[in-house]
Order: sequence, then structure tokens, then C-alpha cells
Amino acid sequence: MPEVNAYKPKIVAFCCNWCSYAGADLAGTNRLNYPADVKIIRVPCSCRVNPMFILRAFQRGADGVILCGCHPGDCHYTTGNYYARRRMTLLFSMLDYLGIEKERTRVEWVSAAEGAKFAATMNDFVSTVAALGENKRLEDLRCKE
Amino acid sequence: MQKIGVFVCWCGSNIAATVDVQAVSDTLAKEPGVVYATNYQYMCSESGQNLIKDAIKQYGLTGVVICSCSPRMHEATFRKAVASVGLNPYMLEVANIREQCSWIHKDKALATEKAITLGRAAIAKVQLNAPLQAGESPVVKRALVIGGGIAGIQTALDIAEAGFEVDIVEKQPTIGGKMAQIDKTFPTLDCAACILTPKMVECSQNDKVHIYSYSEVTSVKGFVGNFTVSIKKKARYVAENKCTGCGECTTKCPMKNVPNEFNLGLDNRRAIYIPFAQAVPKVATIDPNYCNMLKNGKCGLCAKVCTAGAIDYKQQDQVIEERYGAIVVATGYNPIKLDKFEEFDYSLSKDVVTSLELERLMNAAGPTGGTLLRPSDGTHPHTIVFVQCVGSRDTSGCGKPYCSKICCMYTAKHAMLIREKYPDTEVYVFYIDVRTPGKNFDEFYRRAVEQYGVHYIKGMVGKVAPRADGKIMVQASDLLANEQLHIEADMVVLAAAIEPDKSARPLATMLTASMDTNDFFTEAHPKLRPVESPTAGIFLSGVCQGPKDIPETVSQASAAAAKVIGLLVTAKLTTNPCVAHCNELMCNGCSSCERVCPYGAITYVEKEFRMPDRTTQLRRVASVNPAVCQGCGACTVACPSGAMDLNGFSNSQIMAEVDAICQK
Amino acid sequence: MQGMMIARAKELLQNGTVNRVLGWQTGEFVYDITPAVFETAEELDEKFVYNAFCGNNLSKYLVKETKKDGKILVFLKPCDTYSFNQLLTEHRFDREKVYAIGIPCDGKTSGEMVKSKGLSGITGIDEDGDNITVHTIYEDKTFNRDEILEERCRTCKSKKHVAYDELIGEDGEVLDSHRFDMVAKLEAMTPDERFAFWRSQLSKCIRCNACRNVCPACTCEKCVFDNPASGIAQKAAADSFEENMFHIIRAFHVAGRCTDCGECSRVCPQNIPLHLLNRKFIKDIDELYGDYQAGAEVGSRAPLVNYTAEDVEPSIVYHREGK
Amino acid sequence: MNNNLKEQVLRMSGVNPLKCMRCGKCSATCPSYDEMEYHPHQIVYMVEKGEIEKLMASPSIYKCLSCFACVERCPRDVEPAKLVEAIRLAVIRQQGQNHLKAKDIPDLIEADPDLPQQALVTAFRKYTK
Amino acid sequence: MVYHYYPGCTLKTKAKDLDRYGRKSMEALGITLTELENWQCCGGAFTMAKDEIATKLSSVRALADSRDGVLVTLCSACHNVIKQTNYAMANDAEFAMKANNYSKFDVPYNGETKVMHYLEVLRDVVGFDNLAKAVKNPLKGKKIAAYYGCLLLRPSKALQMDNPENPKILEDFIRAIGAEPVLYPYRNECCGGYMATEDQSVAAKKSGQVMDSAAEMGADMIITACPLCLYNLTKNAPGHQIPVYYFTELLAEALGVKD
Repeated sequence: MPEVNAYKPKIVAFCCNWCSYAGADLAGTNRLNYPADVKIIRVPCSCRVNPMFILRAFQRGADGVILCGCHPGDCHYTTGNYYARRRMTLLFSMLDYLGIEKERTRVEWVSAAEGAKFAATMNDFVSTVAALGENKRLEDLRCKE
Repeated sequence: MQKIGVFVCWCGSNIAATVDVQAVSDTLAKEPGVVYATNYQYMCSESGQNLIKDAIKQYGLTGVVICSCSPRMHEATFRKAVASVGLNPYMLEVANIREQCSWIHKDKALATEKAITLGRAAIAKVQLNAPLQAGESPVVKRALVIGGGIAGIQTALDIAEAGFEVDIVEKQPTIGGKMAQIDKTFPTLDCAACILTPKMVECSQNDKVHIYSYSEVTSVKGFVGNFTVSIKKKARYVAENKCTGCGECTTKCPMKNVPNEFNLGLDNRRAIYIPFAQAVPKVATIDPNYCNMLKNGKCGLCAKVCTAGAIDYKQQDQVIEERYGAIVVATGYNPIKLDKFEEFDYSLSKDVVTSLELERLMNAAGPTGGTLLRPSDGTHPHTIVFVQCVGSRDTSGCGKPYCSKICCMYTAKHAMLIREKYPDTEVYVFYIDVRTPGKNFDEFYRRAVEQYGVHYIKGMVGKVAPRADGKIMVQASDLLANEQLHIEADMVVLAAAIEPDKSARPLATMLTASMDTNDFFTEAHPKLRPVESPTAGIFLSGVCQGPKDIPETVSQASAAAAKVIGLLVTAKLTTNPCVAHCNELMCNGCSSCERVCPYGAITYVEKEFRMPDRTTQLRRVASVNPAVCQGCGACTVACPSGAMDLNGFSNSQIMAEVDAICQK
Repeated sequence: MQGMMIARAKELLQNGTVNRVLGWQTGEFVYDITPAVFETAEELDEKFVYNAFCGNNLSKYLVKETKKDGKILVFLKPCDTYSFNQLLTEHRFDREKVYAIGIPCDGKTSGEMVKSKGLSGITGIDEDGDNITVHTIYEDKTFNRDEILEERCRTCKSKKHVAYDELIGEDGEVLDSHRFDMVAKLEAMTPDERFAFWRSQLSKCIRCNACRNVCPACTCEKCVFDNPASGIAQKAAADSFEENMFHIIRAFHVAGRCTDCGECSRVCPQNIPLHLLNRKFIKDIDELYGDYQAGAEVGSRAPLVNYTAEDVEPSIVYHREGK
Repeated sequence: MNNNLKEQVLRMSGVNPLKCMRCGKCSATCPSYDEMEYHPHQIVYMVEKGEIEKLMASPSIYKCLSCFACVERCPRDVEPAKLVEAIRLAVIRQQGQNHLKAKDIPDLIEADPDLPQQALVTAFRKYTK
Repeated sequence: MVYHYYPGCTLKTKAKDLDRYGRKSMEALGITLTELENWQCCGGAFTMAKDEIATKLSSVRALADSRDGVLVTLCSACHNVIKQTNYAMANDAEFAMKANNYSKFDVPYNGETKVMHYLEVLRDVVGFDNLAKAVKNPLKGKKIAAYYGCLLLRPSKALQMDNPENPKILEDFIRAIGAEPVLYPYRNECCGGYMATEDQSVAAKKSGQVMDSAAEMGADMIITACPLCLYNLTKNAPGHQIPVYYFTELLAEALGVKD
């Protein structure tokens, strides 16, 4: 049971409609628990996720952002996750370069059959982000010291 | 501002046991834009749906949010319901508070809080929803099959049988493809020509099938249901409608030493020729590279002997434009070139042949009349060595990384046929693995070993060395005996890897169909949509999609035909309205979006724009074909200016969801 | 050099090859160089300059200039030719309407750089081999080139022209520059140090948009930051999103398209080393997806609109210590 | 099985024996096959299994001609010759393990005055640390 | 263009003919081979181990000293070692770094020098057509078997000389000097190499196989670029009467510069 005053991270999860969103549904169908801090946004494909969305989430107070898509090679749209993979690799590397904790961002490939993986991934991600505490840096980046 | 109704479902106790549904509807009722909020036991039930419909009418709702099970479950149900009372179905959003909330959380307070957040996100999104109309596009009731081998023939016949017009474009002077060159087929050993030629004849006699032989596709425009294709009919210098196929000209032509490609250069033909006796169409063709009349105007013998007056030295290439609803690719394969495998001395010795050459050497209509003779001296070979995997499963860069799939079986066939016809001939097969999955396939291979005494040796050949006396020294390893073997052979047969026909890549570009690194066409889904290309309206038949044998090719060909028929019977195509669209005012025409589009849905047009100073300016801008776009959204992120956006998942909608979720 | 350029420009105007010339002219101060369009021989004689202050990359101006009638002559330094090609790759101007002359460049300096050496009252500048002489109303001072070149020129990536119709002077080679050294140095810092560095740098930004306006990759008909539908353009102070993220988003937008011409840092009035953001992307792309130089050839597929099935996973970011 | 030795051989050779699909083409092509106790394909497999000591003790490793036929013809780019060389080096780098010793040279020259320098330096490089 | 020339140890001793006729012929064709100062023996064999640095340094130095031009090799073994070393300098960053650390060049060397075998100079710089024109005494009617051995062609990834299984550079050369090439399957199989020092019978077996194969295909003579091949074929293949020559000797003869 969560402690009453425990710090609760805000987690935004972008899930592609065909694999990961279905995987999340499967986690639900199988009653696999993961923290309520995770809120899922449905997108047609991981390649729909604009780096701006991720930055926006951080800037609005998200503590972690995770993107889930079909496994490479299994994209419903054939190639979408390949583009997403490059975009996110470069974006995450850039955030790290700016001094934002790299553990706050993640990409996981979760198929429609991997409900257990979805839940395990979310459990792990939430605990990783919770350990880092609140995210202030992206909000702060331009504030005068 | 929208007028939004929020409907929270209990799903019996599935949701209501963990989420305080009353609190959810009460809280969401206070959100901006929400004019009505309620909760109900089963929203998907008829009375639940009526509740929604009534509210739409009563409150004049312009947007609806359902907090319920996954949209993958009932989004379609609810969309239908709201559409029945005149609300655009795309003005509805579903907040998933069952699979992604009540079922995974135990703490009611937390689950309720999360359900409210998810509801808020859906409300924020609906605020920005716009009514979308599913488009319609007509379907041209005619199909094009590119490639006239067994795959193309089978697909075309099946489509024709369903009553649709179908054209076959074949680049050779006759249809028939590789199967026409093959002697016998495994695992039944029936004669390939005996089962293929009736189908070829059927093609020529079926009113619905039109054959463009000696022709190539030169351009493809349009999209599913409505392709416009240019077909170049190459000049064959013989009027197809006059030629009777008597063959007189092909015996009189003085140019006798033209390598006969049908027999893979193992014998010669004339400059005017009919590839083989059962060719369809049975029409002569003049080879302009060898014809004296065409090269220097001296000869004209064929015209003199042609009683039908079919010879026309002035004939020109002709380009035909035709419209199609669907296109089937059946471009087939070729054995790879062996110049990177000269350790087998293919170019040094005539008696080192490929398996396809062996087919011709064993075929009754082949250069030796069906008697197996060494190409070098016409003697009967007593020892034959087969080498498997020549260029297959090769990651060194010389060959192909994949398994060519058909070699194990055809080699067993060759070995068996040779042992049956010439029991005095010893046959060795060097293999890495013998791969025989398929009905009656392994039994077939075992028969070659057990009944026919073919020597199967696990190992590879390392060096082939022809000797002056005509023998060929084969140095190989026998891995099970742990020996290096030196076999004195009379012939060596190389199971060369197969690769997609060279015409496939330029064709894929024209079709905007995707290909893998080996130039095989990619299927829309490797398991569930194996005969469709990801590009709508393009279907795949035969080896152009991946190595396969005749039975597999024919089943895939029929499957592709079934898919085509399914498309052609449709009166109109309803298109998914959640597609990309381009804001032309912002578009730079930079082509980034086109590069990432897996469907070729994006083209560019020069458009005139009025400038603030009242002048006009011509600019290149992207244009999305909504009938082709599948709505993945790759382009929206690739676009540097943000001109590309996706209906139903727009930038501002997703941002609004992000904001709602992150709200403090 | 300047003389040869003017002479050739006059010839091309004279024989009707072009009707305008895109070059540089001096502003209020000699080091205050601005791009300019010249239409007559007289204008060229009077105002056209080419000296060690002429750092401006002229290729971007072709987007607008080629919309006008007639052909325009443009002078391109080696690094400008990369932007030129990149713009062509993106169909941003009509190649037929441009006559491009490649000109050599041994690196440029700036007014600020010269002033930082304690000079004032600057009246002119001369180059001679490895020396640059600055004339002031008080004295003539000669520097070794390396002393007063801009950072981007000290780490010049190429003296080779990748696009031109004709060359004046000799063509050079692609250089093995050390342009990623500073990025590597930042990468080697701790996240806290990096954050402190960027925070101190980015907080200087006054959102003057000079970087965007000068960037040859930023030629969008309408910038996303000015587009309400993009969801990031609420100009009102109420939303700090754009303010905070402007440089990150901008760097991402030009990632894979940025030729590393360094104009952004040159024009920044606050001296924010913006090119270090772009170079980070370039370095990552080179390391993760193979060397790629935007603009090296026309029609090349930028790494962000490309992929291979074997690309590294984003999780590589967790494992690349000191990268 | 000695994992340290295996790792050392893999590192020195830069070869990944797991790429081998066991076709035996290396052994089919090897001109020294008959002289060897363990043949190229076995050597690859034995390295994979970590049986380096067995190989180090075998005369086979001095029989390789470094003719690169196996390297050139391997369909999987395994490069067996590099493994043989790494194993041989693992032996001769040990104290007193030079396979060809400087004192042997005069005898060789005496046996055949026509023996070219190339043969001696090559043998020396191959057999001696 | 400077054509730096790396003769190698054997060309200074047992294979003087290979060297002498090579230089004379090149001179006659208008190309001056400038012998590198301070070259040292390449070692005869490329040590394949990635951690072997010292044994490759003499090649690295020769390569670095030739940066202003082309480095020409003639002996097959030197060619093999130097090209493989150069390939490693260009493609194996760790090796290049270590080799540079040892060598302390003013400017680090990373495989920039172009290495050409003498035959490649004939093919790519002179051109076999031009060579044919320069021939004064064509070797008409001679049936010559080219013997490549292993060092000239393999590993092809690094050497980039010709198709390793079906080469034609020597055959084209033979045609250019007016003779007729004889194709035979063992032309790219090993002669037994340095095994001559270990077990002469192996060398005899391998060389004998090559000689047999060439003889039965009707060769009058064999040419090679490698002193060790020449040694094995002549000394270690008893009972074979076909003469074996360095290709440069026939070249000099055809060009009329053989003394």
C-alpha cells in the first residue's frame, strides 16, 4: 500500500494504438498492477510522437515520459517505429547533454501480447523516476539563477 | 467552445468497484465546456446508448466523452450511436478507465483520481476535435499483373474467373517464366510444361485476360482503386495480329549464332525467333541486336518467307496507358551471377553448370533433346557433383544472406532423375543442411537417398579444378567422416542462390511499394497480410516477395487474386478520415514527409500563392492523398515547419492531453 | 580577391548571365558586414566588399532572391556551399536561377573578436597568408590568423566547395577538424555540471530570434513557433513552454539538416554557444548512424528521415558514459 | 574449458566463431588439410567450445600456410586463419615456446643455399615471438 | 606523382632479377621508381592478431614516409603485408592509435597512402593497351601460365587487387607482352609457402599440384611475382620441367631492356 505522503511522480506514457496500447489493455485484462501515476496517451504509432510532446510534458511538470511502440520490424505501419527510434535516441541524448537525468525518458517496445511486460516496465519506470524525485530542470533551464 | 457531454460507465462493478463513478461525473461536470455529465451501469447497452443519444438531442451536445472500457473495445459502438442522432462520429473520445484504470488499481481514491485525470484529457482533446468525413473513392474494375510466370498466370486466371478484366505485362516475348524452363516438378515429378502450358493457353483464350508480352511498365500514377499505368510495348518487328506462329521465318533466318536465352545460352537460336514451341503468344520476335536487316538494312529474308506478311521492320515501341483498380507484382527471380564464386570454376569449365542449366540439359525440348550430356564434349557424365548453397546463406558480401529455399528440393529431384535414367552415374550432393519442410518433401529427399542411392555428404566444396583430360577435380570436406575428399567428376552442378528480378527495384519505386535490403517486396504484415504490400492496392505474388517453390507460389498467387477480387467488387472505397493533411501556407516543399511516408501518399504540386504584396508566387507544396494515407503520423514529426498534421491526433489535441494529464 | 570577384561579377552582369549579384557590403562600421544585392557595375565598385569580416552565409538569401525574375550571382565560401546544397536538397530554391561562384576562405574574424584584442577605431582589415592586419585610426596591428579567427573557423570542417558553377582560386580539402572537442568536453562533465553550464548559457537568451533568422536551415514559410496550431506558439507570457524549450526544439528541427555553418552563434547578441547544441546532434548522428554531413551532396537522405533495421536502441543513452 | 584463454584468442583474432554455420568450406578449401590433426572447421568449433589448450598442444597450428583461402571463401566471414594465428601466438608468446629458433637458421641455409630470405623471415615471424 | 618503391629483403638478395628488371622496365615506360630511404623488412607475413603492433611498424613507417605519393611494391609478400597493414591503419582505430603512439610521427598516419602493386601500376597507370604499344619484342607464340599464389590476391577485402577467384591482371599482362595466357585452376592456390622450412614435403606436394595443373593445360612457362613461389616451384617440385620466371624478366625482354 502506498504511504500517505509518499512522493508521487507524474508519468506520461505514449502508446501506439496497435501494439503497446493493446498491451496495456491486456495488462488490465490480466489485472496486472502498476502505479496509478502512469497516464497513457493513445497515438496511432510511435512515429506520431513529436519530441515537442515530450518536452511539453516535462515542462508542464511530468517527472518521466515513456514511449511504447511495436517491436522493431513489427510496426503496423511497417517503418514508423524505426523513425521513432532514431528521433528518441537523439532527443534523449540531447536531454542528457543538457543535464536532464536520462533515466526520466525511456522507450520500450511492447507488443499486444506483452501485458506482463507492459506492467513490469511501468513498475520499473515509476520506481526509477520516483527515486530521482521531482523534475525541475527542464522547467528551470531558462530561468535566471 | 464545444458543448460536451460526459458519460461515465460503471461496467457493472468492473469500474464502479474501484472508481467512484459518481465523483468522476460530478468532478468532470465542472470542467470547461462540459454541459452535461452522468454515470450509468452499462453505457454500451441499448439503454446506455439511448441515454447518450437523448442527451445529445436534449443538450445540443457537440462533443461526447465516454469514460468506459478501452476504445479498442467499444469506440466503434459509441461512434455509431452518436452518428445515428446526427453528431459527427469523430466528435467522440473514449477515456479508458477500465483496462487502464479500475482493473489495475486497488486503491479507490487513487483510481478515482486517475479516472478523473483521464476524463479531463479526453475532454481537453474533444475540445479540439473537428468533424471528419470518411472519404469515398471509386474503384476501376480492372487489374494489372506485372510478370507472366506461374505466379502472374495463376493470379490473372483467378481474377478473370471472378469476372474482372485483367492485363498481364510480361517483359519476355512469351509468358511462362521460369516454370517453362523447368523440366520436372517436385515432389510429384510431373512434367512442368504439361501442367503449365494449359494455363498459358487458358490465358490466351480467356476473354478477360489480356497479355502484353515483350512489354514493360514505365510509370505508375494514382492510388488504390485508381491507378494509371503506362506500358511500353517494345517493338518486336512482327505484327502480332498477323503472325500465325508458323515458325517458317525462324528456320530461314541466316543469323544462326544467337545465344538462346531460353536454353540459357547452351545452344543457339536465329535473330528471329519464337522462344519455345508452346509460347504464348505464339508470335515471332526479331532480336534487333542481331538482325542484319535492322542493323544495316541488308537481308529481309524473313519478310520474303512470311506468307502472312507479318514482318514489319519499321515497327516502333508503343506506349499504352491504362487504368487499374489493383496491381499485382509477380516479377519473380533469377539465379545470381556466379562471378564471385569462381572457386567453383564456373567460367573456366563448360561442365560446371547451374541447376537451371541442368534443367535445360535434361529437358526433352532442351539443347540435348533430353539426354544428359556434358556441354563440353557431348559425352555422357558418369560422376556428377552437386554443390548446395552457392551464394545462399552467405553473409560475406559475395552472395545472399537468406536461404533460397528451393535448392534442397530441386537438387534431390535432379539427383533422383539422373539416377533413375542413368543408373551407372554416381551422384554426390554436398550439403550444409538439407531443408525439406513441406508436404511429402522430406519423404522425397529420403527416397533420393534410400531408393536411388544418391550420396549425400555433409560438407562444402572448396575448390573445383578442371583438368586437361576433361575430368573435374572436386575438393570438398566430408564433415561427418572428418576427411577432405577429392572426387574426379564429369560434371558439377551449382545450386546458385536466387534473387529478385532486377526489374523489381525500379518497379517498387514506381509503385512506392517498400522492399527489404535484398530487394524482396515487403508484405503489409509478415503473418497476417502476407500477399499485400503496405501500399494500398498493390499485391504480391510469387518469389518477388520471398523465395518459394511452385506450390507455395500458386497458393500465394491465388491468395493475391482473392485480395484483388475483394477490392474490385467494392463499389466505392471508404477511406479512413484520420489521415494526414498539409497546411499549404506553411509547407516548404522540402520532401522530408515524402521520405518517411511508407505508402507514397505524399506528392508535390506547384501551387500559386498570393503574397501580402499582392503578387503571386509559385511554390512546391506537399499534397496528401487521403485514399492512400493510413494515418501513421510519421510525416507530422518529420515536417520541420509543422505544416503536416494528423486528423484525429493533431498536434494541438495531443498537446492538450499532455497538458490535462500534467495539470497541477 | 575582392578585385577579381568584382571584375567577374561585372562580366557576368555585362554578358547577361545574371542580372543581380548577391554579396557583402559594409555597414556603419567596417566590421559591420551585411549581405546585399547589387544590380550595376557602379554599385559593385562602390560597395562590394570581401574581406576577413565577411562571415555571413549568403545561401539562405537565395530562397527569397530566386523568386524574383532573372538569374542571380552568388559568392559562396566553402562552408556556405554545404548550406547551398542542403537548401537544394529541400527544394528551397531553383538552381537554374543561380550562378554560384566558389571563393576561397581562410577563416573569418569579427568586429567583436578584434575589439576583444583591445583595438578600437577600426578602419580596415587585410589578409596576407597567415597574417591578418587590422587598421585602426591609431595603429596597424598584425595578428597571426589563429589568434583572431572565430571559433567556427578555427575548427573549420572543410575548405572544399561542394557546389559551384565556377571557382575563383583553388579548391581545398575536407578537413579533419576538431570541431567536436567542446561537445566531448561537455559530455565528459557530470550531469550537474552540464545543467549548470546550459542553464547559465540559455538563461541569457532574450528571444531576439536572430539565430533563427540567420539559420540557413530555418527557412520555413512559417516557423512552428509562430504557428498557433503547433501547440507551442502561445506567445503570451502565461506560457513559458516556448521560452524554455525554444533552443532545444530548434536544434531538433534542424538536426540532420544543419550543416554546422555556425551562423547561429555568430549572430547571437548574448554570445550563447548555440552551435554546441547542433554539433551534439551531428556528433551523435555520426557516431550512431554513420558519418553524415548535411549538404555534402544534393539529394542525400537526412538521418532523421532514414533508418536501418539494426539501428541502436534509445537505451544506448544510458550506457554511453562520457559521450 | 579455459575461458580466459578463449577470451584471449577471441580478442586477439577479432573473430566471432558463433557466425560459423558449420558448412565446412574452410576445410574443403584448406591446402594443409592432410597435414592437420584438427581441421579448420574443427578449430573454429573448438574455439567456440573453449578447447584452446587442446589446440595449443596440437601440431596443427604450425601447418597453416596463412594462404587466406579459408578467409576468402568462408560464406559467413568467420576468418578461421585468424583463429589459428591467435592460438599459435598464445603458444609462442610463452617463455621458451618459439617454434623456430634462431639457432636453427644456419642449418636451414646450409641445407639449401637457394632458400630465399622471404621464407626465413616469414617462418620466423610465424613461428617465433 | 612520386612513385615510392619498396623493394623488400629478398629483392636485394636472392631475387635481384625481379627487382632489376622491374626497375628497368618501369624506367622504359616513363615511370621512375624512387626507392624509399630507410625501408626495413616487412617481415614477410602479416601478423593477423589485433594486438601485434611492433611487427607491423616497419610497414607503417614505409607507408607514412610515402604520404606524398604512391607506394609501389613488387614482391607479393611485401605487397600483402603492406596493404594489409595499410587497411588496418585505415579501418582499425585502436591499432592505428597504438601504431601512431609508437611511431611518433609529426602528423598521425591513418592509412592515407595509396599502395599499388607493380602490376597495378602497369594496369591502372600505364595501361595494358599502352604497354602493348611499348613492346618491342613481343613474346609471340609463348604459352604462359600466370601463377598468382595466395599473397597477391588474398584477403581481397584488404588487397583490392583483382577478383580473388578469377583474376585477370597477369593474364592481361601476358597478352600485353604478346604471349598467350594459359588458364589453369591452381593459379591461385598456395605453393606451400614458408612450410618449406617446416616440412619440405608439403611444399613439394602443393607446388607439384600447381605445376601439374599448368603443364597439362599446355603452359610453356610460368610467371610469378613472388620469390618464395619461384623457389618452391623450381626447387620443391621435382620432376617438373616448365621454367618459372619473374614476370618482370619477361617484361624487360618484351620491352627490349633486358641486358
